[in-house]
Order: sequence, then C-alpha cells, then structure tokens
Amino acid sequence: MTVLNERQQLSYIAAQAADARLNVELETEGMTLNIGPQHPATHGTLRIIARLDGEQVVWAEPVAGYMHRGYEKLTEVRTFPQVTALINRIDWLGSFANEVPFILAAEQLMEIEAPPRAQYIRTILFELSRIANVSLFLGDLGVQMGAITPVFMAFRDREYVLNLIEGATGGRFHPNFDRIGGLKDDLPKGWIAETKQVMKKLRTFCDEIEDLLFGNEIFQSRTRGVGIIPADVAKSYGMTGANLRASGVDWDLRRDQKNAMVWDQADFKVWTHPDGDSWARCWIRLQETREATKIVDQLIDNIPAGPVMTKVPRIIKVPAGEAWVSTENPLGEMGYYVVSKGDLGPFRVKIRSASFNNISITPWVLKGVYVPDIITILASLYFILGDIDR
Amino acid sequence: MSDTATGTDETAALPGDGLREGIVDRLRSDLGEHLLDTYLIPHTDLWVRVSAEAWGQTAAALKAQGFDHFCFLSALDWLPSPFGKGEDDPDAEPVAISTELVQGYTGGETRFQVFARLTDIKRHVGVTIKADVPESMSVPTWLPHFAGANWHERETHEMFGIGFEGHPDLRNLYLPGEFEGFPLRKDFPLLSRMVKPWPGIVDVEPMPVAAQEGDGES
Amino acid sequence: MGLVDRGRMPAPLTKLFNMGRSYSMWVYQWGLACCAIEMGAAFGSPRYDVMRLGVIPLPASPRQADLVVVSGTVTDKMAPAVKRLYEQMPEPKYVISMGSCANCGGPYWDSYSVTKGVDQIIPVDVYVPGCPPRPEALLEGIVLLQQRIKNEDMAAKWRNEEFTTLQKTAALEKAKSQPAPEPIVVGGGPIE
Amino acid sequence: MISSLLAVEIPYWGQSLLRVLGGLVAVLLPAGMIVYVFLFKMMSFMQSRLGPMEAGPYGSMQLLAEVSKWLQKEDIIPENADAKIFKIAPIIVLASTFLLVVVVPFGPDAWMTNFQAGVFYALAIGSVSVIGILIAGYSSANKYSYLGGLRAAGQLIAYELPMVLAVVGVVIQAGSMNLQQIVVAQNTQEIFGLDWIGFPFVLTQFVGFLIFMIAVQAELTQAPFDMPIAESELVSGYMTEYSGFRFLIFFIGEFATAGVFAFIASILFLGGWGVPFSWFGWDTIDSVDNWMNVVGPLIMFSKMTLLVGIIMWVRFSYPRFREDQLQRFAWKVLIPVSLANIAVTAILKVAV
Repeated sequence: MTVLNERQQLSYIAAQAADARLNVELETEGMTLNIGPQHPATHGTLRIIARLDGEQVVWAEPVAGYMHRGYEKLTEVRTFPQVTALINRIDWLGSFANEVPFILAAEQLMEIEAPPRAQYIRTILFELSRIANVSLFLGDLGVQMGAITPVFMAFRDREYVLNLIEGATGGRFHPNFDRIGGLKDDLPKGWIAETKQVMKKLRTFCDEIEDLLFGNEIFQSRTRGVGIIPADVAKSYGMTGANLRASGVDWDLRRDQKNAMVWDQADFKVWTHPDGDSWARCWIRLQETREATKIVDQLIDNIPAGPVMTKVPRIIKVPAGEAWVSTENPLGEMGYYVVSKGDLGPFRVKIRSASFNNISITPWVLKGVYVPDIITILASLYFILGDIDR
Repeated sequence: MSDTATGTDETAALPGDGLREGIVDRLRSDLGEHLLDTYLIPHTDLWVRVSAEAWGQTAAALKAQGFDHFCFLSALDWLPSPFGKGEDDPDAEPVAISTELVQGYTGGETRFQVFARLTDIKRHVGVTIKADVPESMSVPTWLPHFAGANWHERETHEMFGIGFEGHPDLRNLYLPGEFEGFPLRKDFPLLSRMVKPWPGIVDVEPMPVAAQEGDGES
Repeated sequence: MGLVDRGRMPAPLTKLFNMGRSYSMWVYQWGLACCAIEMGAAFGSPRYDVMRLGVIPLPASPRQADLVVVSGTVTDKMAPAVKRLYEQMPEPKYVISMGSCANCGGPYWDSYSVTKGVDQIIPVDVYVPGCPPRPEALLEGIVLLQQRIKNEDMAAKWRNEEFTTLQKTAALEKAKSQPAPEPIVVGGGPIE
Repeated sequence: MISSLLAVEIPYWGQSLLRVLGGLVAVLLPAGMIVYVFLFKMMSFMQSRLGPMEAGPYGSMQLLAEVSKWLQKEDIIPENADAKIFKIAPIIVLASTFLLVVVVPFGPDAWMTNFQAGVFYALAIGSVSVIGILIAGYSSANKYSYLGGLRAAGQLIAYELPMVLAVVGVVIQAGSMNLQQIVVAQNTQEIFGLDWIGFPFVLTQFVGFLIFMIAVQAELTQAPFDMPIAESELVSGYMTEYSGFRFLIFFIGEFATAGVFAFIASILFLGGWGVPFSWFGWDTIDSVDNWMNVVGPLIMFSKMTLLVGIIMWVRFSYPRFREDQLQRFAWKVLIPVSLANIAVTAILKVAV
C-alpha cells in the first residue's frame, strides 16, 4: 500500500483548491445542488448545499439543525438522574457511551468514585457500545458507495452485540444503566461466556469486511487520496477520534487521560495512519473495532468481585462547582461541562459532541471534490445527526 | 502494510501541578494584567479568566504554548432561572427566586461569560478559558486562531445572543429563521412546561376498560 | 391519475386490488433519529427482514413510495420538509409514525424546537409506540397496516373521503337498497 | 423463408401473430423472471434473508401484486416538467428493448426477423434507450435527474464503443453479421478436435466476451456502473420524478433490457439456441429438426439466466466507480484491449 507523504498531501490539496478557483474564474454557469435534508446518503438529516461546476464542487456548505432538540436547555430543567435518560439519545448508536462522561463529571463534583466492579462493567459496556456503533459504520460504508450487501452483514452481527447490551442492561438501544456512584444492576448469569463468543464473531465480521470491502479495488480507488485532512487543520477544527488519528495525530483519551475507568488495565494499541484521507479514516475504525473486542476479552476475565454501587444519598444533590469530563466515544471526544449550584439538577451542561467539530470541517474538505466524493467523504467522517445538532 | 501504528501500553506521565502552574505563569507573562483570575484543582483541571479585550490574544498565546487542539467554545448565563423548573403546581405559592448572580470558578462580574477549552495534545493537558462579556454583548472572534471556532461561535450567537467581532457569518445554525429569542438564556421560558403542570409522581395508571369490542371492523 | 382511480369497482375486484397493494408496499425510509436505526434493523437486518411481508425498501425517491415510515424526532425546522415529502408521494399513500417522538414528542415534550407529533403535519395511519420501538413492533405495525389496506374502500379514498372500510360501505349500501319496512298497522291487513 | 413451424403449415398472418406474441413473451417473461428470481430472491439469499414470502407460496405472486399496485398509483407529472417528453421517455426506453429482441433468433425457424446485418442493427438499436434516458433526465425538471441523465449519456456512449469493438471479433470469426449465421457457425465447426462441444466463440473470444459483459453491465447501468441511478448520490437519477405505471415501464425496461442483452451475448458467445449439429447429424440450418423450435428457446432461456445471474451477482457485490474513473476505464483500458483483440483475431483468421 502506498502512503502519501506530507508534501504529496499538500500539493494534492493545493491542486484541488486551484481547480475549484479556476472554474470560478472561467465563469462557466454553475448549478446549486441541494443534498438533503433527507437524502439516502446523509444517514440522518444533514443538508448540504453544494455549488457545482459540472460534477466538481466549487463550494459546499452543510446546514445542520434539522435534529436540534435542545438538550442543553432541557438538562437545566431535569434532575441529575433524569439527565442520563435524556443524553442517551445524543449519539444513538453508542448510547451507553454517552452516559459515562456525564456520570463521571457528576461523580467528580460529588467526590465519589464507583466501585471497581462497576468500573470494569462500565468499561466493558462502553466498548460494546463502541462496537455496536462502529460495526454499523463499516457496513454502511458499502451502501454509500453502492454495494448493498455489507450493510446486511453489519446488521446481522450487530444484533449479537445489541443482545449483549440488552442482556446486561435491559435496554436494547438506550440502556440508561449508569447511576451516579455505580451501576443499576449486576451482570446476569452466563453473560460473560456469551460475550466471549460474540467477540469472536465480531472479529470474524471484521475480517470479512476487510476482505470483501477494504480489499475491493473499487473501494480503494474511491477512498484513497480523497478528502485529505492534514494534521494541523484537523487540530484547528477540533476533530477528534478516528478522524484525528487518521491524520497522524496520536491522541486517544482512553490512554492519555486518567479517569475512573479501567482502560489502563487492558493492553490495546492506538492505531494511527499518516495519510489523512477517507481510506485512512475507514481503516482506523476497522482496527478500532478489533481493538475494542480485544479490550472486552481482556477485561471480562478480570472483573473483580464486590458491589456495583457505592453509598449515595437517596436524593442526589450535587455540590456546587464545575467539572469537565470527556471520554473517547465511538465518534470522538465527547465531553460534558457540568456546572452545578448544589441543586437537584445541573445549572448548565455544555455538551461537547464529537460530530459537531468533525463535520464543521466539511466546507474546507469538500472544496474541489466531485459529487460522488461528497458521499464518500461524509461517510468516512462518520457523523451522527443527534451528535451534531444535540 | 506500511501503515504505521504508534502508541504503547505505558500510560503517559500524568501532568503534575508544576505543569499547570507553568502554563499559568507563561500566560501571565504574555497577557499581563488581562489575566484576571485562575483556579486550579490539583491533578485535575485548570481554569483561567481573562478580560474580554484579551479574548483573542489569549487564544494566540495559548496556541503558541502548544494548545493547538480546539475543543469547544460556548457561553454561560449566570442568572438564576426566574421560572424555576416551570412544572410546579400552578395553585401553589410561587417560591421566591433569588436573582443574585453567583459566578462559578474564577469568579466574574457580568451575567454572561464566554468560555472555551483548549487541549495540548503533546503534554496531555487542557485549560478552560473564561471571559466576562461586556455590555456591548460582543467579544473578539477566535476564527483567525482556530478555524473550528466558526460553528461554535455561530451556535453561541444563536443561543445566547453574544456577538463575535470579526466573525463574517453569524447566521443561525440550528433554529429556523423566524425563531425569536435566545433559547439558552435563563429567562427564555420553556412554554410546554409553563402550560402543563407536572402531575407529580403518579401511580401506575389503571388499564383502559376493555369495553371496545363493539367496533369489530378491520 | 392511476388507471383505476374513478368510479366504482365490484367488491371482489377491489379486494383483489387491495391485496395487490397490501403485498407490494414500497417504503420510503424517513429516518430521522434513533428510531431510524431500529427501522434500519427491521428493513435491513436478516433477523427481521421486512421484505418477507412484501414491503420493499428499495426506493430512494418518494415518487415511487407507497408508505413512509416517519421514524424519529420531527423538529420545527424539519416539519416543512416532512410535509413536502408527503405531498411528493403519489396516492394512495400511507404513513407509519414510529417512536414516541414522532407520535407525540416523546422525551422532548418540553423542548422549544421539537414538533410534538408528526400527526400535526401529515395524516398518520399507524402509530408504533416505544423509545425506540423494537423492530418487531414496527413489523406488527406494518402487518396492521396491511390488514387496513385489505379492507379499504378505494372509491371513497379517491373521492377524498376519510378512511372507509369495505364492510362499512357495504353496510351503507345495504341500508340504502333495502326499502324502509312497511309500518305495521294493527288490524290493517291480513296477518300471516 | 421456411413456412413450416413444427411441421404445421401456418398462414403468413398466423406467423406474424405468433412472432408478435413471441416478442412480447421474450421481453416480459425474462423481465419478470429476473425481478423475482434475482432482484428479490437471489439478492435476499446473498444477504442471508428470505425475500418476499407472504404473497403466494414463497412470494411467487409478488410480481402480480407489484404490477397491480403500480397500475393503481397516481401518475404525477411535476409542474415544471416538459410534460410531453416526460410522458414519452419511458416508452422510448421500453420500445428500444422490443426493437432489440426482434433480431434475436430462438430456433431454426423461431425468429421474428432474419436480418443480414443483425449484429449491426442490434448494436444500433441498443443505444436508442440512451435517448429515452437523456430526455427523461432533462424533462423531469429535477437537478438529480438532470445529472443522472447526463451521466447516463456519457457512460452509455463510452461503453457503446468497447461493446461494438468486442463484437467485431465474433463477426470476423463467424464471417457473418447475421445472428442466425453466427449461431450456425458456432455449432457446425469444432474446436481442439472436440466435436461434441461445437465451437462456442467464448473459447476463442474470451477477451471479447469479458469486454462485452462489462460493457453490458455499463449499458444496463448496474453496479459497479450505476452512476446514473446512484441511490446514495443522485437519489434515483433520471427516474427520480417518475411514479405510477411510468415508473413501472422504466422498471420493466431495466430488467427486460438485461434479459435481451443476455440473449444477444449468449448468441454471440455461447452458441445461442443451438446444440452442436453433429450430435444429431445435421449439417446445415435447413436440416435441423423442427423440435428445435421448442427446445431452442429453452436453451436460450437457460443461457440467458446464467448470464443475467452473473450480471446480478456483480451488481449485488460491488461498490460503484466514480464518474471519472468509469470514463478512464472505458477509454484507457477497454477500448485498447478490444482493439488489440480485433487485431489478433484478424491476423489469426487470415493466418490459420
């Protein structure tokens, strides 16, 4: 496989931009194409207005807000336990992962910590929700490029993970399982053995996808060298997660940040890729799914015994203060800035969602690409509308 | 496969407080008296408050220090909500709500504060920067320093009505064009809660009477 | 207009045509939020496989759709687009509202930007409750809709009347065709 | 030519009627079969699903339900559309399919017309559907349709050329442009001394066969060449605004054309309706027994099913190219290779 070096990347980008400029100067009559709000490709309700010259994009602008549900305002009128039920629905594919940073922030303000068993189970469920999230992305990639079959494989194998989450939490989609100070419940019997089997299945699924989709020449030619984002631009736009690591920045909050989770007990690799193109972003996510299955396998054998809940008062009042906690969610860094004034509910919650920053780069990266590349670039950036609009 | 993979198992050394104090010291030497206040929780986090004029300058100074990853930018409204939660029994006596402004960490003087967070990826440390929003309801934009501030400033403008000098394009990001008001201000009422009192904790509702066998069509 | 849109047809033929429509429903997936994924599981997952029922999730354009599944939160900004999509679909068209948000606003009942119920904008045939509903629930909604279509009186639909079942129309016809019974007058005639 | 069909004298009008009916069957039967067997069932099995099961046993009545449904739908013509052209476009597409099947022989006497320049005619008529697609895209007053129509035009023109060039090899080998003669040529000669397999041109013209099938894939706008109707990019391209029975016509046309092109491919490369004549001691077309008029169509049908199966298999497994990659593939790979194929064939034909 070829890896683009930095100079190649920059010259490619310069050429793209020059093309786009040239076409404006030549003044051919352009066309404005409105993609969305509902379009088969935008998995959700993102709208993109693109000014075209032939099939080339002169400029493009995403219009968000079709899924804006006002989370930040609604959290202000809910109590702390009620907020978790709501924020499950921000990134609806990896729901459990949404709860964790908020709970951690509340725990940080209350100066308590969940017992070790709860921390292990939290981390396992967190990684399971990452698998549930990213496996759908891997299948969906094919659909965006016209291959309809991979998505069925993704849905098939994702069901196993959803079954696990349902078995442990009772909720297939939105578990609302985290409590301030621990977890709602312990794991059911037989769950651990089943999890190991499912992780094996998921690794097979990753191999299949790598074989069938990533090994496909058409897929490679559609993604390689398309939508290159250099590292400094990615950082300046605040991109996180696999999108940032695909640009060669080695930054993973699971490894680089200390909080009350047990990722440091597992041995995993943080993958980066120097290219920064669509291919790199997809490939990183594939590897991350594999790593997540490995993390689950390692942690599940070492779950310590003990309670899953510390002592917390029946009516939770969080002391006044401010806390910022973020974790490495499936889509990238998701953080909650919680301001409490000692009431039953938070005074203000700023939700920093990953997709919002990741997708704000689109006007920059879509300049000069072809119409079909809009779809592949958007697919590889991987956003979820609830995560953009909140 | 020549795709490189870095990363090791060793957890990077946790930043001690010497690191955060060093950041504050350097920022103080860059900004001088514009650095108004700092707040530090050991081994956890760092807050600084700067004056509104130095808002843009702070971004440049921190970026020069290595804080080149833009995390978020938003605003805080310190006014206690005049409506409470809006779900109370309408017949009950209205509870007197204090309108005193109590700012959080690093203090402040005004009702609105903008705050943002930057991360230093190399040193694994983040900093939250706050600034009071003056009467003119406008602070300098961060766009020249961080391209990602674009959407965040648009969002803040839409939600709080805070302007950003130098931002070319403060259109609404989320709400439809005819929307009035700034939803995240504390004095923006949630009308659904105003008109519908919360029923309190209800017991399980009785099942509907199974008397609808009559309409046997379909 | 379609080939059979005006006038009346004999009931058996209507039934046959209804059956055709109920077994061939091309569905436009109006995926909005969380429910879109469960809808995707119902349509795209081998475990649920809605194509068994004759619901074909192929069309990408509303012009070719018979059924739209509105799944997820409808916001005020989105509402005009929902309305417009419904208008773009050719008659006869059906709507399934999936999930609490589309039914009534769900957990966002107090939000400033959410439309509380898609039925404020477009007529809904089947409501599927849940947050989000399991794919099985959506399948049941589709089966119920198929039953509804099988019993639909299309003539009434083309006359822009509200939903009428074949049985109801038949009952009305019967009531019309039977002459009012003669009043019985005591002693007025021979009693058999 | 031969007025006897199944050894029964049929008057001229009866033959004409039979041929019209035969043409209808030859277009609609494969279309229905392809939709049910491949689009519904094979796709579902590939995706570990079942496909339609409720309408009739194993969903076998699904097609009837589909057709009756489409006929009941409202026929929308967009306000800004060029209504006359909008209405006529699907008919052009389907008509080109019917015109195409006219030259296809299904047996020694079971042909609709026996052209001397049949290959030439087939390739010419095969590109008429582009006009239908182009005007459908133009007249819909929809930007997606417009882009789809333009893409279709560019793509179909680009792939018409390798298709023609691939067929030239066959024509050189058979020494005739008459499709019936091409069938006879494949079944009377022999290859490698194995007289029991006849001489299907796929053995000597394998490169041509590959190029022809790739070009057919592109002509039919199936993945990986389905840019004109790319669902995830252009919604459904030129078909976006069509509803009701007009969409049904497009839908039938899409799959009927697949069937007819598979018929032509099976004639050009797989020996068509014939069996090697030496099996039954025939030596010319006139000596072929009459029962071949019944068995021939069945053989054709099975070969068509095989080829369409390959087309659909590729369709359901591959992602699609980008527009510029597709053009590059046609002009830089397929056309040079097919030209080289012609040169080699011609040299060998003269030399051997």
